[in-house]
Amino acid sequence: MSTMLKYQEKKLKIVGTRPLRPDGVDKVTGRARFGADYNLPGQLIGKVLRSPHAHARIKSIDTSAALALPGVKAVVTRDDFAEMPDEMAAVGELMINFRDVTRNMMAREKALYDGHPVAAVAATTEAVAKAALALIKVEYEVLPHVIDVVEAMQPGAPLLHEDQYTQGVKPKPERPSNVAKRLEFGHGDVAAGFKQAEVIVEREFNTKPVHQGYIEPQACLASYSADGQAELWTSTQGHFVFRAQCAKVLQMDISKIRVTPTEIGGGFGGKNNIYNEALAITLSRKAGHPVKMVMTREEVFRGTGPTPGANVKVKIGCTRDGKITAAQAELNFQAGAFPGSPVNQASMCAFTRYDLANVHVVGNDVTVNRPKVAAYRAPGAPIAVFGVESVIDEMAKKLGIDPIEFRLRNAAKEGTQTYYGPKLGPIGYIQTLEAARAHPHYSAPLGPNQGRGVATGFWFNIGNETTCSLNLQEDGTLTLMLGTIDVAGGSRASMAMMVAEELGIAFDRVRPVVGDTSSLGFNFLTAGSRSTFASGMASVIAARQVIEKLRQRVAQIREVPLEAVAWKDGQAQPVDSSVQQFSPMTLAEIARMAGKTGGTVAGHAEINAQGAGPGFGTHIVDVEVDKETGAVRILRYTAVQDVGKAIHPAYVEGQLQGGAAQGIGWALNEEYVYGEDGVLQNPGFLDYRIPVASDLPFIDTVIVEVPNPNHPYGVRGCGEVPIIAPMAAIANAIENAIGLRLCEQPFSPPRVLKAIDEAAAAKR
Amino acid sequence: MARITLSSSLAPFTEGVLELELGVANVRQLFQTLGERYPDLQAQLEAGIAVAIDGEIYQDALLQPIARDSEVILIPKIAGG
Amino acid sequence: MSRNHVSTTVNGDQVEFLCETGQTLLDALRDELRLTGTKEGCGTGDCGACSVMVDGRLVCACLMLAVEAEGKNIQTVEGMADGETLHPLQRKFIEHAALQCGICTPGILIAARALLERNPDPTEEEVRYWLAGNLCRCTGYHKIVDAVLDAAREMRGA
Amino acid sequence: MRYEAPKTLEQAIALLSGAAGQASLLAGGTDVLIQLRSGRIAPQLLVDVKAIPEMRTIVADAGGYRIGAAVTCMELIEDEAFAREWPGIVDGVKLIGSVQVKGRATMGGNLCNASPAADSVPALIAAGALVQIAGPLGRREAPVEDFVLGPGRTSLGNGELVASIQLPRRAPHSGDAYLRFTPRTEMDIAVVGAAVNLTLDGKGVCSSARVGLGAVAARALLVPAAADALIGTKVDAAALKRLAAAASAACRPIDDKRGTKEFRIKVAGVMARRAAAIAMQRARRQG
Repeated sequence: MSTMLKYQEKKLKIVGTRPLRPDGVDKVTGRARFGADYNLPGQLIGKVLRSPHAHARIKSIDTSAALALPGVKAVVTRDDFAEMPDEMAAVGELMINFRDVTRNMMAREKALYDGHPVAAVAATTEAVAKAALALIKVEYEVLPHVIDVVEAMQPGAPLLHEDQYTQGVKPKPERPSNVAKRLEFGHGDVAAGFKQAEVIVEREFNTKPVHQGYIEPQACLASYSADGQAELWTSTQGHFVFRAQCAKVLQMDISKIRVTPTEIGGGFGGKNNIYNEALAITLSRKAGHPVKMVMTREEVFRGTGPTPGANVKVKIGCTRDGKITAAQAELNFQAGAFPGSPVNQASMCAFTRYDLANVHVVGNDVTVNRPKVAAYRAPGAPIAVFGVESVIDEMAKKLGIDPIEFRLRNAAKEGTQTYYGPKLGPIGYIQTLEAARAHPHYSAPLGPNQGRGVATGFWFNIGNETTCSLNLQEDGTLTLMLGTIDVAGGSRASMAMMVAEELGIAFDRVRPVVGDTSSLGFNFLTAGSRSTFASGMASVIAARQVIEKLRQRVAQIREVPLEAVAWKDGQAQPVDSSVQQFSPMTLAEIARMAGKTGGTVAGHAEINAQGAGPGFGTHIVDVEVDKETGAVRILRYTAVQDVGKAIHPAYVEGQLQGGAAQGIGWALNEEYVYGEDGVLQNPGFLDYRIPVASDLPFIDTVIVEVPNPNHPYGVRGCGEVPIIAPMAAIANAIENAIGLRLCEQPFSPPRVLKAIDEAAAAKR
Repeated sequence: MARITLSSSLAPFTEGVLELELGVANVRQLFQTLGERYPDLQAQLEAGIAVAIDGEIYQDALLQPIARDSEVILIPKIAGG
Repeated sequence: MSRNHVSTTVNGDQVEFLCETGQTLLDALRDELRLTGTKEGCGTGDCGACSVMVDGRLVCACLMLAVEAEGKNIQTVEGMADGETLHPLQRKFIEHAALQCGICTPGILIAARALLERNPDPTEEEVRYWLAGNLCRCTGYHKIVDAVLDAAREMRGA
Repeated sequence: MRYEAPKTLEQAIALLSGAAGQASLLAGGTDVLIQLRSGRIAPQLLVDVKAIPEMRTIVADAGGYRIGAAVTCMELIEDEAFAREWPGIVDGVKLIGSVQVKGRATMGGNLCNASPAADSVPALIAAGALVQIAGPLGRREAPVEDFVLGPGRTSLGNGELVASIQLPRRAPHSGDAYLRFTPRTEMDIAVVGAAVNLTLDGKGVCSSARVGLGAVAARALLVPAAADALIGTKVDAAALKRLAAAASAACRPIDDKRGTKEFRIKVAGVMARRAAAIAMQRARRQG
């Protein structure tokens, strides 16, 4: 049964303050243990052999020489994993095609991208394991490959999956296609809308894949016992989901796998799915020893999911007085080697900042010879919004209307009918636009070759399955056992703050810990900006259960009716002077007597949290363009966002700043560079250029709080919105600086300089 | 009868039908009825459909009640990063 | 493979270990000495997560061979706090929320301390350029720079 | 793989020339370790030269500066007297990776790695630096611009190594500068690099100049035509324009993941012009 806990406004003591995170000291002293920091006696080192080809049939794999090498204890290939049916299957709340999952973790008939695993070994040392990989003989039949999404959609393009027919097209196509799925969203009549339009702007955009760029490479340690039990330590955004995926592909009982999540060194969506985990368990089973597998940075880039590159077409029609009459988009997304790009979410995010009568969005999910894409912070949304917000900006300029004013005239608000489904509830989009317009940044003077850009973003935010336990200890302190991973944001602190607020006790009385998969029921991933919303709701429910039990216990101990007992400021006390009076009992006093009066007190929540509140953000950026080199420098940045309620404002600011910085990297320099041979040329931090400290200014933040009615503290979630607007905001700023509209991401110096030179040539 | 609206992305699976009225008491009954009426839609319903009941979005909430006069909208499920 | 015997000083302690010539100082710290506070983010000197001090020089432990540590004086994040007392930088990083996932934090703390030892009063720009060799993907660096500048202020007694 | 750390040049040369299989020289190791890890090299012998005093010292005398090939970038940057005399070389050395990398990396290694994009090389070329080579047959000297033959290839013979780099004394009223272009502010490989070293006469006219370019051909280039654009002028706007044109004209770049041909050709001129302006200021200030 789904759970929704309504917002109640009340005076807050702890929520909204800035206590120190419980994981802080361990992280500054080197004591915090991440994926690669776990070891077991007798452990072996596992390594993966990866395809050097973008597309090749695997004719044979000969592992005999590798197995003969002293120190090699096990080798696995496609033959060690069961074939899975071609159907969507549930793992927790994810519907996944396990036929694809098994093939992505270990190639079967074909290698589908440079870096696709084809074999794995476990050996006594890393050196031996590497030597063994070199001894595995793989016979490939190299096939023509395709990595460009537009080329992949053409008839006659090399096919990744000969049996893939475009879904969502009626009647079923006769020929197979790289277009795995076509979907359409919309309402109203766009043709009529464009007829009403007095001004129309139409543009085409292209983006490259970018990687989540977490600094900690995937790392796991697996130990399989002969009795069929497996233990796994891994760096994950969802240990329950990893357990479910491993159980499915290894055909094991879920209860026979115990997953302990390590501290996670960044995920951003990239650690939502298994890569080496099932290989490590299988190697451990065959070798009879624990197996540790840590990816190299090169493997992370070649073998784990980037976000899609895409081709995006946007057309918007408008009246002279700035009312949008029609909006249309086509989103062609790279899925990588297997279907499942976030094009559906991108389609829904494309225009959902505006109140539009006529909308039509077409999305295509296209397989290409690249790594299977993974989620990345607001999956898909930044790509669609780059196109839409660029066109919105150009429209505002054409009409001579201030870009924020233009957005306000068309802004979505409570009651706005979305083109993908429901009407929007109470939201804070307009408030973010007004806060941005009022910010001193928006009116600050600019120098030559400098420009200012604005763009906005929307993300749904989600709830989903969540469990937790809150145990009262003998001395009156509490342990909060959480099932959602604290991926970095500081959610452990936020949960403890909400519990302390409910109980009216100090923050440091509550110790939050993340439990392993055997200590709680299923929890969905920390993804979709759900953790503080859903796990927070669960924590509040558990706290309220504890309070109820405490009231009952005190009523029994003090021999007064339950109605006479109120819980205030961390103690049980008479409701008021009208009820039977009794001497108050503090948490510590009750806890001391608990054992002798019926046993200890605990609260539990097993919920499927519903009622997530959408989040909106408005970003302002100033850039300076070096017209002789095409270099773009970020001078000033301000991120405004409605988060519903900032439980811990410092950690919310951190999310806004980190998301904006990732968006800046995406806009300026990050891209996957492939050669003609379909081989990735920049699988490292030297040539895959994420922003360094000297590339960025301070990132100013403005937190807007329009409470989500469906959360006890009004939380919406905040992690994903801040990465959506930067690409468009920077494109708009560059346009304002040099009068050129850039439609190809990244806006790297060679691209910017080329645009400048071509414009100059055109003038002549 | 509750008013049911399907996201336009589901049109290919319902012969284009996007609006209908059904007497269903909860989400499970809704999915069952729709699946029987439109076999192509079955896979989609399983592959992850969320419902908005009177404006609130529910994911994986099969037992969520649907009132006689409820407005129900089927949309694709949302995950995230 | 013949292994090299190395005796060196880590965080003030005399230690010895055996290593293959190809092993890096990072491998030795993490795998031989079990000092896992120093992290590996790239193995090519591009991320700074493995920053340590060797004879007073800030270096990437992934770009130095373990055999080269013979007779050297090495400092890692494990030696940064004085018993129960955190180094001002460590304290300021927590207070300013300058860490999120924490994987880059040990390297950044070591690098920041090296900066403040040379330059007790750095400008924002000096901090940003000095820390350019330490990648952080979570924070956008804002709170990291704040924390370093505030720690410098406190250490100067200003 | 065997590891040796000889105490003298002679021992090092003996080890290198006497090695059975492949032998690699280890100074800062910031390139060698990456090549080892990736399997690009697999030597049986690793000769660490950091224990050889001559290779670890900076000597200033009447003849100029002699920089030991194993002196780290940070040590060189911290030598204030050297930085005053050869600021353009320090410009380049400062750009060799992060502080962490510069704590290990050496100018000798930057030269011997023979990357076309090596940040210290264009300024060394502009400075007229000589590579001092020691080997089984004794010692020899070579101008930096002739030492590197192509990507990863130098004129070092079997058993030879670079002992040090010799810089002349700086002439009065002269200055040098190096600028490079990279997409990020730090942590990048030069897409284009340009160094200018020029000398002014009493009237502020450029009496001699040398221009070096990096990352625009298979190896760093000495560009006399670019220098000629400055000599005899007051390094005014017109001269700088001719310099830029000459620098661009000398480029023979490739398209790669770091930049396009067109971009490199155009930006080489821009970097040369901007470097010359800085060198000019430094020359005026320098007595």
